Amino acid sequence: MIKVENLCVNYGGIEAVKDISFEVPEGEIVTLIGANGAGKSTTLRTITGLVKARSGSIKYMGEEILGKDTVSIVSKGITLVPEGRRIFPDLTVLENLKVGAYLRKDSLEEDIEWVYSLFPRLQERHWQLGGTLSGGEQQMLAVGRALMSRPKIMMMDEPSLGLAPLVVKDIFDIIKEINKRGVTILLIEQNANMALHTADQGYVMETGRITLSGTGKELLENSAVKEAYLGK
Amino acid sequence: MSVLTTKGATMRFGGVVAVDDLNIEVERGEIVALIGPNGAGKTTAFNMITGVYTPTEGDVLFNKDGGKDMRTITGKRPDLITKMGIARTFQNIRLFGEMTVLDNVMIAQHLHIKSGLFGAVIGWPRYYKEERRMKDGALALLERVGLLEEAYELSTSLPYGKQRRLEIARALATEPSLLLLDEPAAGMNPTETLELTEFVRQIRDEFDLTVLLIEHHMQIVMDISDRIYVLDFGKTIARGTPEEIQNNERVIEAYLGVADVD
Amino acid sequence: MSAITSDMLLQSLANAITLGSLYALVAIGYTMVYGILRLINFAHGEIFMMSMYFAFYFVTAAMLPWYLAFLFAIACTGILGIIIERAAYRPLREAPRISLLISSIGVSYLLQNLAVVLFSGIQKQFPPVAMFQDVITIANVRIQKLSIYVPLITAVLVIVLLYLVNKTKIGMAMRASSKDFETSRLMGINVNRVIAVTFCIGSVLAAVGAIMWGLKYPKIEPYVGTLPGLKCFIAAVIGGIGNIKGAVIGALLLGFIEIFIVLFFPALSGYKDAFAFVALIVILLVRPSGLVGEKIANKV
Amino acid sequence: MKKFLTVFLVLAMALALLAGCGSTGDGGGGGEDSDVIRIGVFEPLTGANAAGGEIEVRGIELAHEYLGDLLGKKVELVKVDNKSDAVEAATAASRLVENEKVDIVLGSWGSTLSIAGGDAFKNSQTVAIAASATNPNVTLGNDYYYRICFLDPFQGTVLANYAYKTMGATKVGIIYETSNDYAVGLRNFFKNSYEELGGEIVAEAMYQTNDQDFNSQLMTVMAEKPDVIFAPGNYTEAALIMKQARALGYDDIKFLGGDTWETPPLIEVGGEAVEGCVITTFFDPDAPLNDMTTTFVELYREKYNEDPAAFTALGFDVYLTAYKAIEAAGSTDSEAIREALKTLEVEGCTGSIRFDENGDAIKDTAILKTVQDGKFTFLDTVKID
Amino acid sequence: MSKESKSPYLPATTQKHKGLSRTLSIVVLAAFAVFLYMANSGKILGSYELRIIRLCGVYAIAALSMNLVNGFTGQFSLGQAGFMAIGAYVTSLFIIPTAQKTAMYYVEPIAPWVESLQAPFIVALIIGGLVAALAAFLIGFPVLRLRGDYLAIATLGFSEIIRIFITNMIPITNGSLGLKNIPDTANVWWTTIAVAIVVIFMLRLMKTSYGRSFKAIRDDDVAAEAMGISLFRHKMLSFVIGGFLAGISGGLLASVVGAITPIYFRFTLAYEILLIVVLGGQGSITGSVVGACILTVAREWLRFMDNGFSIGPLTVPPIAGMRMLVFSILLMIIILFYRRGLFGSNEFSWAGLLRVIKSIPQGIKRLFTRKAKAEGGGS
Repeated sequence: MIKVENLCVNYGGIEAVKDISFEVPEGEIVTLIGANGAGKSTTLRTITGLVKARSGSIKYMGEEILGKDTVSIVSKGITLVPEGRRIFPDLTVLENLKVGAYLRKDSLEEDIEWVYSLFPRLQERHWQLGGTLSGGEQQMLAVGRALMSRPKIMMMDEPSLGLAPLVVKDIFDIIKEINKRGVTILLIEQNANMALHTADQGYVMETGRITLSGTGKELLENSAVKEAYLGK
Repeated sequence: MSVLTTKGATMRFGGVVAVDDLNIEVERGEIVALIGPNGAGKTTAFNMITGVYTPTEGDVLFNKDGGKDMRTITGKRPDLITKMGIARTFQNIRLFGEMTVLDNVMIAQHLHIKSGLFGAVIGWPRYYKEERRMKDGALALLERVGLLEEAYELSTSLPYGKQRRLEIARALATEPSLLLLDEPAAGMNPTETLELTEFVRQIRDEFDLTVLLIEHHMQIVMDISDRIYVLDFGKTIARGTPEEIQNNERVIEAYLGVADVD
Repeated sequence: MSAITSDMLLQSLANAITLGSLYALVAIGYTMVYGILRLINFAHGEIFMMSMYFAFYFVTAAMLPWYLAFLFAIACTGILGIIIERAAYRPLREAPRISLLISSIGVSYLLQNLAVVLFSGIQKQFPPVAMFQDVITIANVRIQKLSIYVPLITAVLVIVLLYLVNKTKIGMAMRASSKDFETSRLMGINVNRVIAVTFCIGSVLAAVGAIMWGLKYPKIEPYVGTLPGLKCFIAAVIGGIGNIKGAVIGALLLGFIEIFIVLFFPALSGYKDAFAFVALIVILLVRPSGLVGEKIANKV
Repeated sequence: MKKFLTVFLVLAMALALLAGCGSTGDGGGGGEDSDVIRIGVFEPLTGANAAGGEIEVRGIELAHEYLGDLLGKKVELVKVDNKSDAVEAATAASRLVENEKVDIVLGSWGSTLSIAGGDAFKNSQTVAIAASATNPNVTLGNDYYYRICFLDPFQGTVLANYAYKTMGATKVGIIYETSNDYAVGLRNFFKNSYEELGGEIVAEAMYQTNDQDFNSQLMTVMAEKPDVIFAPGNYTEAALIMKQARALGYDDIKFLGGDTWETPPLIEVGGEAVEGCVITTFFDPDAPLNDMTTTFVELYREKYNEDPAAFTALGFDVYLTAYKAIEAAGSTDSEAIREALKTLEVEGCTGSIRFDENGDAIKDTAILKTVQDGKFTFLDTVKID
Repeated sequence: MSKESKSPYLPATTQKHKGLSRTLSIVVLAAFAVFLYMANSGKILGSYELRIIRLCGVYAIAALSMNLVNGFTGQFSLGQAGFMAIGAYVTSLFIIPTAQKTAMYYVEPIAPWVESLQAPFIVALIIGGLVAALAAFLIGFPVLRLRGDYLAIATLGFSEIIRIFITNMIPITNGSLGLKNIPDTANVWWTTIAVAIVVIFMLRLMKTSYGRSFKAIRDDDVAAEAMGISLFRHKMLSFVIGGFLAGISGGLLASVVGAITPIYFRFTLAYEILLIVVLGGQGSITGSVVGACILTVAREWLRFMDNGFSIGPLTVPPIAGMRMLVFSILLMIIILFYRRGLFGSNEFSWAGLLRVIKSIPQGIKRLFTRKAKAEGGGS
């Protein structure tokens, strides 16, 4: 679905992404794992057009999207749940969901119902300002907001960040659930364990390069990964 | 022989309790790690210690040489705390971008300067001496961290790993007795990471330091630390030696992720 | 000095409300632009000035009836706002905020000089409209009809604006963009367009304010916008810049301060403007986010 | 884009430089022996005082067109904008005498600007004649600065006399513009004369240039029940003051003002509210003092299709005075002009003009005018001994 | 330019060029001094040109004062006009002869203590600067806690308050009538030497530990504070020195112009100084000086535009204000497209100049090739 080839990105004066290539097949969950500052976020941000690439190519269903502006990329069915959730604190929960469907003109009822069914907590709190939610609820809202645009592919930047273990588990369950509904998922995570358990396919990023790749299982078994990211 | 003690230090932002009843004690010469998932309040704890935040409740006590006679530094200005002997680095490297590597280090020596501004501008002999000493000191430090060749380059033109090292060199230039390192290994590749572990240990011995560090990189943490505190949601959920922590159920659950999902 | 009679107080009250409402219209424009771009638009006073000239020429040169002329003037000002945003602020979107501030100062300078060339420095009289100029007397207080219309129009516009911002899709986009450009883009919001719309609305409000201003104080010259611009900006900051209700409260407060200081302390009337600035600085120091503004969280 | 812009700018600057050289080259040939006489016009054409400057320049231009050649030479006007700004004024004055090498300077509106330019004229020994700068400091200690208008002390006395003697007012309230040197001065001279005569200033209020709301000032002054309000300042603010007074219901209070009020915008802005206000002035198109007045008014009406303002008349006269002085001197030499000015008597459209040893015009008569039916109407002539 | 000539880590080329650069600088400066000497004695330039040179100096100092606070310390202050006003008034009151002062204050009598003030120009100038510095010190206490645009408007507010006070304190300042007959002491020598001293002071300052601290605060105040730099103390130092320099430039201005009124010191004056700083480059000392010269000269030079002009076939009729319009358009172009100004945060160097000159023909060539490409390709 997404095919990244020889992507190079300079960001903040540093060569953040150095000639990486990877692929996200339709209907799968793919994860990029790696330490802070390895260039994972930059990669996602480049796909959505928030960051300009220096060279390379990003094809979405065969179409080159590198260099296109964010709004037109998003309108093609790509969505990003950004790092730190970045929900709109001054908008209510419901408004946050509606903003997610900003580009759509049709009725939102059905999708709101779906999101509420995935995250019943959001329905309870639909009138609250986004800023008053707890971290986990904000993450749910961020995911729900992303779903409102009816994406074909959802990219997630560290969804487990700062969340209690139980909540993390919930989130990953829901990611799988969403995936079953036909949404392709590209996930980046520091929580390698969780991510690799969930993912069909995984890539390991280190200082701007992809150093390892394989299925989730393969990587979990890999001794280098174990040592570096699982702490053992 | 405690260098740093926090007594029930708590930090609230609005309704959120970022750090709840933090009680840590760092002995002289130790390397202590503060770990925990992102958002657990580790950096907030650093900010309370260095004066960026004033704790909502509780106290931070410090003694440069370690000992019973601890003085409170709660709510003191960051620059004064630095003068007392606590230096830090930042999670998201904060170098002075439009200055050279050498200048970055020399700035950190400004707190030792005794000449006034006009003496400095006019070039009193005393200032000359001070400037010379600052410069020699800075160059020596740069040599020590292996950045001497880049001394006249723009600090932000350095690669990531070197920027981290420069930040440490800059912190050392304030002549601290306690060094706080906020994720020193972030963004480093495995080789650099390995070097870093060794480096931190060396500077501890060489500069007679006590080190408190935040790190995600478990390998480093387990390798380097004498003791570890684990934070989760602002609360201290565990403390102990690396072995103790590695085998602590709560820590495994909270920090290392839910290890076995299926 | 003799005592201040209750008639004088009432009369001053009426004057203060009118002046405050005038300030409010312009102050809201400042606040909206600040809310979304975090930019103090130093050129706002000059947009105000330009709209007075637009109204003037639509009445005198195009010979339109006043209501049409005013409508066209408001429309032209809105377009001017969009043009200024496009030309002077959009190229600096990724630049440090101080660059934007400098650019707005440059635009202000440019518009003044442009007005001198286009309209000459000679003062012009703002075309009077009879229905606003009549005076009515209520309980010994003499009020120009305009003084009744101004608070009403201000109130209506504020309500419309609050509705627009809080209940409509574009309003939602504005509120979203004001917090986070990047995430808003991820939602598919065309942030540039939202900013343009905000500028347009801000300029339209400045135009309405300018026309009311012109009807009350019928003098037009290229520097006519500087002082109202500065005052209304102060009003917006006092109320809490970025907040529509705050701008209204700040503007009314400033109107009251100005009218009543001169009334109670005529000897200090020479220092009148200093009071406005003192109020500004006191507010900045005591409550940096203004009377009703939100708290701005600290860095690190 | 940026490269393109850079090169474009460089080219544009180069072209402009050529154009700039060209235009100064044309005018560079002034001086004693040239075949043109260059008269510098030192006025604010932009900035806060642009309106005043433009009104005066109209008179100067009219006189320039009307009078034609001088001493058999063409007369050229060299206008330099002093931007209503003291620093620019000093530079502009310097430019006029140094670079443009004008033979004589006219202007400026606004005493502050004249004062700022004064040094340059003094140092280069170029005669300058102000049309309307009424502040005593303009000519004080400057042998090369002359002026054809009367001074603020004179005007203040005239107004005080009129208020006390003719109007029978014993209580006067004053509302004046503190940031305007002219208004501050006039208020002072008025106050002194009026209190000397035995009147009482019952209340005073102040405002700043560009203020728009005067309700509080009016109310505090009116609370003391004055017979007359004296309100020296710019015409725009004055019109608003009167307007707001009427709106407040003070329908009977009379307003007194100085010469600056006499401009069409006062009536345009003030409308009915300014009816009946009394001002001092030196010119009235409907009460010709001499043939020159008639000529001037005809010329002006022909060109602009409206009645001239008093300052336009002064602009006309200042050119006329310069013209006559050069004619009498027979040369453009400064000292000769100064010699001529000692004895010169010019019959201008604002009356006859002579100069005292300070360089101030000797005027003992002022015209009082009022506004009637939307027009400035002649009221009285006042002579002070 | 670097202080460390012996350092083995400097690129070799820099060291080689250094001697040459220095010689070149000395030669040019000496030539300039000779030129000024001859000019000052009236041999080359008229008083008009001299006045412009003097104004360049005045504005250069004002711009340096603003650059110190805004460009080097990163504190966006717009209060320069107020400090200049204080400097101008204090200096003037000390140097205007007593008799002339008495005559000038005809609205309200002059306060006796003001009347008796007398001092030589240099002393008066320094007192003016010190009083302005004192004002900066007092203002700094409350406002330096603010940051960014809030600081900008608070300082602008204080500058207006200063002006309003000057307008209303008639026995001291003569109110709106202003002061005149200010002795014309600040000739080309005075102003140029003043600029030279201020430039040397600034260049030295920026190389000292204090200068580095200012820049550190600009680059990252949080990190600076963590390195033991007292933010308040250093911001205050910078602000007070800035106030002092603004006061000096105000005092010089008063002497150059000869007459001052409060109106001149409106906040728009601060805008104009800001534009100089932006043109020269925020954080560039030589940039401010060059910027001041360019702006002052350009404003005069563009005067021909007011009288109508023609460029090729295009004829523009005389319109008052045309020059200021063109001027402000040029400024806008710089603000938008050359955000870092002429020098960025670098200082003038011969090598830099050489590079620029070398790049011009290339730029022109590229311009045409680009044009050709654009015509051909159409993209």
